[in-house]
Amino acid sequence: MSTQTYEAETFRKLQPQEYLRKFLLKEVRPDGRELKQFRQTTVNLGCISTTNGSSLVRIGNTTVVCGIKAEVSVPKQTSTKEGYLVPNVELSPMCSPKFKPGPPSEHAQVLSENINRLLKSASILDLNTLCIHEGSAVWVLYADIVCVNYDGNVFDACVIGLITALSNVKLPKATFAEEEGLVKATEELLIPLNLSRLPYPATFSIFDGQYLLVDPTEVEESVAHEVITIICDEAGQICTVWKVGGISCTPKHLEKCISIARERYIEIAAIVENEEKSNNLI
Amino acid sequence: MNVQFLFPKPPPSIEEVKDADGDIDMLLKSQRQKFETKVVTPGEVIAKDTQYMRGHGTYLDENETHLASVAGVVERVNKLITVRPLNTRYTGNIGDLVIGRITEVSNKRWKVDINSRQDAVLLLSAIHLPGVQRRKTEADELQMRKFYSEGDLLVAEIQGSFQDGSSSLHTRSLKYGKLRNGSFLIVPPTLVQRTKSHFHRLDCGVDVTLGLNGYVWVSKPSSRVLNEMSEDDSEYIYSNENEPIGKDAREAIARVCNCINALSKSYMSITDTTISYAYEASLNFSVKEILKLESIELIANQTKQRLKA
Amino acid sequence: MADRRRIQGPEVSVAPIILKSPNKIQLLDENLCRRNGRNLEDIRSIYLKTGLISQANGSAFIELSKTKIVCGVYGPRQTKIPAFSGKGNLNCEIKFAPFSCPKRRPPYRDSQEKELSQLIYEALTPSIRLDLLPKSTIDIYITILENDGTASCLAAAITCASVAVADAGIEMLDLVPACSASYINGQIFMDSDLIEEKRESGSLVLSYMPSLKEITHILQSGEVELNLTSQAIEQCTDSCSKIYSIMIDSLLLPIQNMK
Amino acid sequence: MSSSLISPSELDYIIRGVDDNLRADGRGRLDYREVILETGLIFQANGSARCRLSKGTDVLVGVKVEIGSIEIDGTDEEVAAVKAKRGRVVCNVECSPIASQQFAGRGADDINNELTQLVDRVLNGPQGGLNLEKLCIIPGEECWVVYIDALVLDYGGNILDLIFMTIRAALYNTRVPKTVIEEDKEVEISDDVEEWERIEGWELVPISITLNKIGTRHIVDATVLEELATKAKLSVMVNKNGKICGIQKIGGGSIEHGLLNEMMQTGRSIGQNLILNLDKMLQKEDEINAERAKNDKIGFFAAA
Amino acid sequence: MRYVTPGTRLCFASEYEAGPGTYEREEYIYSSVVGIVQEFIPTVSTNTGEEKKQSKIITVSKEKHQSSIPDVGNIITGKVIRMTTREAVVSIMVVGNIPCKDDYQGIIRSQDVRATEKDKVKIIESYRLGDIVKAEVISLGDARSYYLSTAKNEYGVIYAQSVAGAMMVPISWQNMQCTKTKAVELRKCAKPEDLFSKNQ
Repeated sequence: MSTQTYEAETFRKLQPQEYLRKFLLKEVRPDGRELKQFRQTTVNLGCISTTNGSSLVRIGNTTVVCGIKAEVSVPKQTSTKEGYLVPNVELSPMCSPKFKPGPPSEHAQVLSENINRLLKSASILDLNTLCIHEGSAVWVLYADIVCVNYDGNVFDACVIGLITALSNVKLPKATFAEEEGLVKATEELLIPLNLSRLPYPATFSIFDGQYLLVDPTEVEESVAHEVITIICDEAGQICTVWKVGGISCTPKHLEKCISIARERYIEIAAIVENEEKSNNLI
Repeated sequence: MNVQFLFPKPPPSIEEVKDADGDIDMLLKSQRQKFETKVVTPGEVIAKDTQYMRGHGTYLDENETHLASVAGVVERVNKLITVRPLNTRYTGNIGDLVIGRITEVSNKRWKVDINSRQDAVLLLSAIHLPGVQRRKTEADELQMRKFYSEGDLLVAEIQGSFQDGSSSLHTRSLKYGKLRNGSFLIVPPTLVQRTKSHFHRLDCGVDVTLGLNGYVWVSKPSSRVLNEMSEDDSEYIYSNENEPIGKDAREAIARVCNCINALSKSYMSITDTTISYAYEASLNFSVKEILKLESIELIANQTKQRLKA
Repeated sequence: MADRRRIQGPEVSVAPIILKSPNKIQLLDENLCRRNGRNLEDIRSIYLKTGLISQANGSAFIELSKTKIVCGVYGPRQTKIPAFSGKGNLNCEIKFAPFSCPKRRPPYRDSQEKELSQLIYEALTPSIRLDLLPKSTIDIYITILENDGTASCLAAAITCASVAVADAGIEMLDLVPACSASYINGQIFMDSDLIEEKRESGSLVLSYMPSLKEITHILQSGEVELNLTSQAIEQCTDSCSKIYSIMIDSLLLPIQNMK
Repeated sequence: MSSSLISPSELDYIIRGVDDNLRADGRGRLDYREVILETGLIFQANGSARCRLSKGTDVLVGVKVEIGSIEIDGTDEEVAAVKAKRGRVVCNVECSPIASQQFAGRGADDINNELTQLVDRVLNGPQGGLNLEKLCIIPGEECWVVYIDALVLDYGGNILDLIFMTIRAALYNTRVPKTVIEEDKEVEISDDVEEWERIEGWELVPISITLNKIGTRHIVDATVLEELATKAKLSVMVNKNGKICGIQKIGGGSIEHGLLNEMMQTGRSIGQNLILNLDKMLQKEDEINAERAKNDKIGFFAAA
Repeated sequence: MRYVTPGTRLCFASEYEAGPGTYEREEYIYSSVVGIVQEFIPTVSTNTGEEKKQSKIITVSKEKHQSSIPDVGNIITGKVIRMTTREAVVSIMVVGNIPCKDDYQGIIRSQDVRATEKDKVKIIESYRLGDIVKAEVISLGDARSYYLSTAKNEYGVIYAQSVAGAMMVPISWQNMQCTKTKAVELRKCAKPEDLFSKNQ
């Protein structure tokens, strides 16, 4: 560790904006990536045996674990066949110095809410398929997403984690014993969920109103205020577009984002498929 | 390592308070008047005479009658009537000798717990600085923990009081300063009387410092005679090192401590005389036996008798 | 009262009753071999890796077959405690991920987590040179991703946290490996898993500084004869020494590979 | 009050005193203070006791026995089958803010949780002594729930030992009503106080002996100042038969391997002795209580 | 090269003196960090010219640096985050050359701004919010803040923005000029040194 790296570190700490600007002038990012390059992404399915479905997603250093547990409850009176799908994101103080212990921070609330909205608006899972016995018993899927390392673009990691964990879910065969009012289930987990579509996201930051940074790291996120997220599905259709913070972005940027997001979809789908294949082999 | 279990003893009922000589005194209210110490409860009439002046712990009703506002002992100095509370936090008076514990080091001052309603303040300018008479410097300001640090015990004099009622202390004498070589006790502040000196050397070779705030320090006498001008000595007064204490000395300190506790439990005033009497009375017991309730009672009774004699 | 900060599910939900195949679980076979092929005194194989959390000053990940624990260490950083202290302050918090146990855990901190945090704090404090860190706080955050035996989880969390503290470059007296044992029918099962733990009559968790031969924590429950306790303590200290070498490797291998 | 501060010279005095086997109050390393004991002082409870150390800690324990439902854990049938036949013990320890300034506000939260968990763990397992199966009324449905609430009223060191002592005394004092199960599974509780019984197994309720490591040695029954000088505490829970019912290190600091064994031995022998004395006292207390019941009692805290 | 972890016994205490990264317990010296063992003989020149035999010092140089914490005598760099008439509050971001993971709080009291004419110092004429300041730690201070001093030539503001939002350059030890509007503002400047030159 030479003195020079220290000085660069010092500079980065004191003048983060200037620091990033100097890199971008040379069309390169502080971690050596090109502007439109995603970090290496890996998905690990079924890694937690206490769940009905689980997934570990890493995008560069960013790591999230999503575990889905199925429990039984009574359906709402208004929709007697509908089950529940409850996603929650936990940003513990372990994953970044930014977070403090206690109830979910605003940031975590925003992530949970956005994911919940995505699930509903894109109707990924028909909640009627979670019915065990109409009017008496339905499945509740608790999808808890725990962030282990927060190095930017956690939203992408959370969505990929949730979607892949959902596709990994296996439910037991359950019957409702009417006289006892209990649900009894088999020991083996067999029944997968029937997901209507598998959307995957891509997130971008805009720095200084001109640089489009794909898959921003934590350092980049902290200085670039405009964030655009595009979620598309296997047909290349756009499920959601979010733009948060900053002032505005040009249509040109948006177009570019959409085309990159489509490419990204193919990339993730391939990674997931590979993982599923190797999982099935075991 | 036997553990002793006891049953609680019921309190002596008023009708049965035994005098030292074994007679039963009927302490009816009318008879109580005869006693010099008069114990009152809040709201009790102290005096109906309007010639008296109203002091602490009393108030006047619309009939100009003096009533007690606290539970305690009535005291009268000429025309001033006060009630000294039986159990209270200490209220600082200028010139009082107190023992305190540092609770906080802040800008140019220490906060000191003196069993009072508020922590007292010890200003950096009010301590004896190491070296020959000198002014405090900025260097002193930055290293205040070299003198006193959180938790340290010290003996000091009350110099004055602030608007909010808290006291300011000073240790500008070699008598005052950090406490070492001994053991710390807390007794009700009302049991410690104001006397000419609060530093006592008992016959058994133990030093007792009685803070008027009810904090008491029992220690082995220092072997070092301090000299105001000596550079070494002024460093020494802020040292945290104990001198070696032999087993005998330790036992004597423990015995004195236990005697003071016995006195405070029996609600007897704590002076060098009572401590000496109690000490002598305690010699029939081993040190740890003085912790027992029955021995405490015996020691207290013997001390009472000697005081009367 | 509904917590608006989380997405709420239904008010009540329960795990379904699982119809089990009736065969009884045999803890030991005729060769005194356990279900997973271990002997009584064997511990599970350990995977331990440092530096998983790039955001933290130090971090570690431990895996004991199914048990998975991550730990991040932050600090020394400025303490939030208002009083001055010439010594550093250590803060431990352990959290079970909601999906980590057979039964779903609530997302907020429960009293078991508070107690475990306290135990880990007590186990690690003796090993950290807090006197060198005035006015500072070290925060240790631990997340249990999967729990396969609570006593062994506690032990693994201590081990993991100790490595993470060393990984943060914080000065320590020694690493603190920890190990657990279960008392089942008068026998000592080292490092028991969840199924064994449910059948135990008592358990022991011990953390130990092997170089200094000092015990930093001990927690035993169950009614046990004194000599069986002594025997279990011996076995645990032995296992701790084994874990110790794994801890050293996990810290040194990345450096040696780098050079 | 600066109750958690101690000066370096006081520390040194205490450590050297422990070394010399002569503590600040004249006690040896393994001397206990006198304990003042009282039972049956809360009439609303099924059992109660209060213990005080001669100048310091004061603990009041109330035991209440109520009918509750048996909780079923669906994940492991074998374990659930055992649990279905058992009653429950629920413990709670609370350090009252009147005991010490450090318990004011939220200051007692941590210590309350720690003590509650510790006491609960010891009394709820098989080592707790109480025969939980006898507390079962209808298997799988209803059982007696024993609520043990300990309140620390004054703090002069060594809380844990005193809590366990008081709990044992309170459980001795506890009587559980008789129940009759009627045909329609309704539970009838007998009103005849004479028929009420002690909880089976109270004799085996463990007590704790806390050993404080000061310097290189250890002491029992530490005072507040001695606790501040303590590097590590080891609590050893012991029952009448001399079996170890729990060991826990409390506080920062470590214990040498050799010392640990020594401390466990000491804890066990002192503990057995303590139980013996405590039981003698409890039996005497029964006689006194019977006597007392004839007179009206006034002044709950009057006795000195 | 010998790599060690905390708790590794290095040598007898009689052979060496325990240096940084090590500690002494009973008759041994142990490592207290993860790192490489090094030893050296300190070169001490005694002014009396006596040949003093120095014992060898054993150290373990940290392989991974602990997040730095300020100590008395350290040079720190930080940002002014709050000001009163008596002091400027600085968020300490870098200690020596090592950035802190989390910022510490320090204060520069008015008497510590400069070495001369201390009574005439006005905080507002020395620092402004957002200035990057280089200073020395002079005391661990109170419960909240470290005490800092800029009473030396090389300490003071090293980077500041003008009212117009542009960068400013120092023109004397107490003046800085805006690069855009050429307006002059008051600052206690650090004697310029090429701090960031390597990156520019």
